[in-house]
Amino acid sequence: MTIRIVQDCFDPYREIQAYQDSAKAMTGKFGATAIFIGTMRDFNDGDEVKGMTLEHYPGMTEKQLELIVAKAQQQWRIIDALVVHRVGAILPNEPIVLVAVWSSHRGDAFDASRYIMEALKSKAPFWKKELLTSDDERWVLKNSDGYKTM
Amino acid sequence: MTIRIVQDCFDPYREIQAYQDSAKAMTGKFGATAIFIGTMRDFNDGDEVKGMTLEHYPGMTEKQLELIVAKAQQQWRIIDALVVHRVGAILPNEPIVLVAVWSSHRGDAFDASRYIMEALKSKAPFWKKELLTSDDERWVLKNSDGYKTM
Amino acid sequence: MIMTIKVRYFAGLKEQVGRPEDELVFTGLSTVREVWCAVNTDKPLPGNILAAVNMEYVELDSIVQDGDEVAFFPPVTGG
Amino acid sequence: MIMTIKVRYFAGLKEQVGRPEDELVFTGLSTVREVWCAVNTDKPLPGNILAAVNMEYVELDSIVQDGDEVAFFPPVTGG
Repeated sequence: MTIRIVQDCFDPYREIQAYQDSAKAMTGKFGATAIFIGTMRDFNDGDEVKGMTLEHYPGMTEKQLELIVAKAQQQWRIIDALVVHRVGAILPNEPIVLVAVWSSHRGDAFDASRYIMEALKSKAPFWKKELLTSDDERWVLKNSDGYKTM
Repeated sequence: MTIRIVQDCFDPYREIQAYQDSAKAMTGKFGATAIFIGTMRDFNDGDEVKGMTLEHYPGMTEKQLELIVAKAQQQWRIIDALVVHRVGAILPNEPIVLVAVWSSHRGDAFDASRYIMEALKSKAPFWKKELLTSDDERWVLKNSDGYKTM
Repeated sequence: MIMTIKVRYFAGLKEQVGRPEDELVFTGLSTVREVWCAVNTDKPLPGNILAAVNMEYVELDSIVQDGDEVAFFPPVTGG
Repeated sequence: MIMTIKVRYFAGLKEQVGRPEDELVFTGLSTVREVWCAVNTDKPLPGNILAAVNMEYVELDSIVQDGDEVAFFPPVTGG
């Protein structure tokens, strides 16, 4: 299980591939990989957004993410998990978060990746401040519920 | 929406990145990408497996996958979707299937990717024949239920 | 009326039947199940078999038309 | 008994408070809510605020200990 908070733009697909290649013990053992990638959009709440700053609480963020992944490991059969989250200045179309879960069973991979993502959204101390194209800045006030779909 | 049946080993992460790069219209518009990758394991039902042959019904496979993706589009807000599936001779640790869904909303991306994957498992005409390390061959008789977890 | 039906088999069923396809010519209305019986007189239709007509899933008692491609195969195991 | 508590603020709340942290020295038992009141005498505790002690979420009426790091922040918006 690896949790990384990164300042610079990252390539989620290279991260996953590199992690998988380095974890030799799981070669041939995992049948299912469920991945979620959150990417910065150029709009939000009806406004055009040209940038974002992501603040976090160093130490607590890692601690909460470790708790979340540990809880997922208790509930589902997970071989490995990788969580990468950006902080600092972010531009539209750049990845913000990556959650990848490897399992022998696809149901567990799906459930665990979604659980980690929803728990991260509600528990991990990150805060987004948006910079609009109008040059106004505003804090995002709350995250949406990821279980509610149309 | 793109559906591809491929004979040769593919790199799922390159496929996703290339697809995303080519779909310029979605740059900045998608906030959520949910991905599932099914990979060949080196064991199944208590036996060591050294290879697999994937047979399909050309024409019907594509038709069924198109129907599945169309149904997902009716149920959830999807910006784009990519499905890639191997056929022919496959070795352990090689990817078998890739499902990627791009959406503005993570709930829709999660739901739709899982729906497509489960429907593919129960409806798309593919059949696996395993080659065991004992050199015995056997057809896989049925797929597991992906909604049942421990 | 003379109808020509193409019958195809896949995977384990193809091995059991011993051939990938059949061509069947007959007259009058016929169901998918009757198509099986006409070309596999020695084998009852296996219980867990799936059937498609023109690449769409059908029930075994649905009616076939002239020129249809009827396929029989075991439960699918892709993904 | 003299207790030293570090108080931290994040995001929009840090801007409202006008500083990133406070240091508080006091005697006797105290709750997280009382910590807020002691260092923000002019501001009531906002209704939707979250609190953590030593980087773990706590209720506002939980008791703080000497050396604790108490943090206040708005609902989180990562991911």
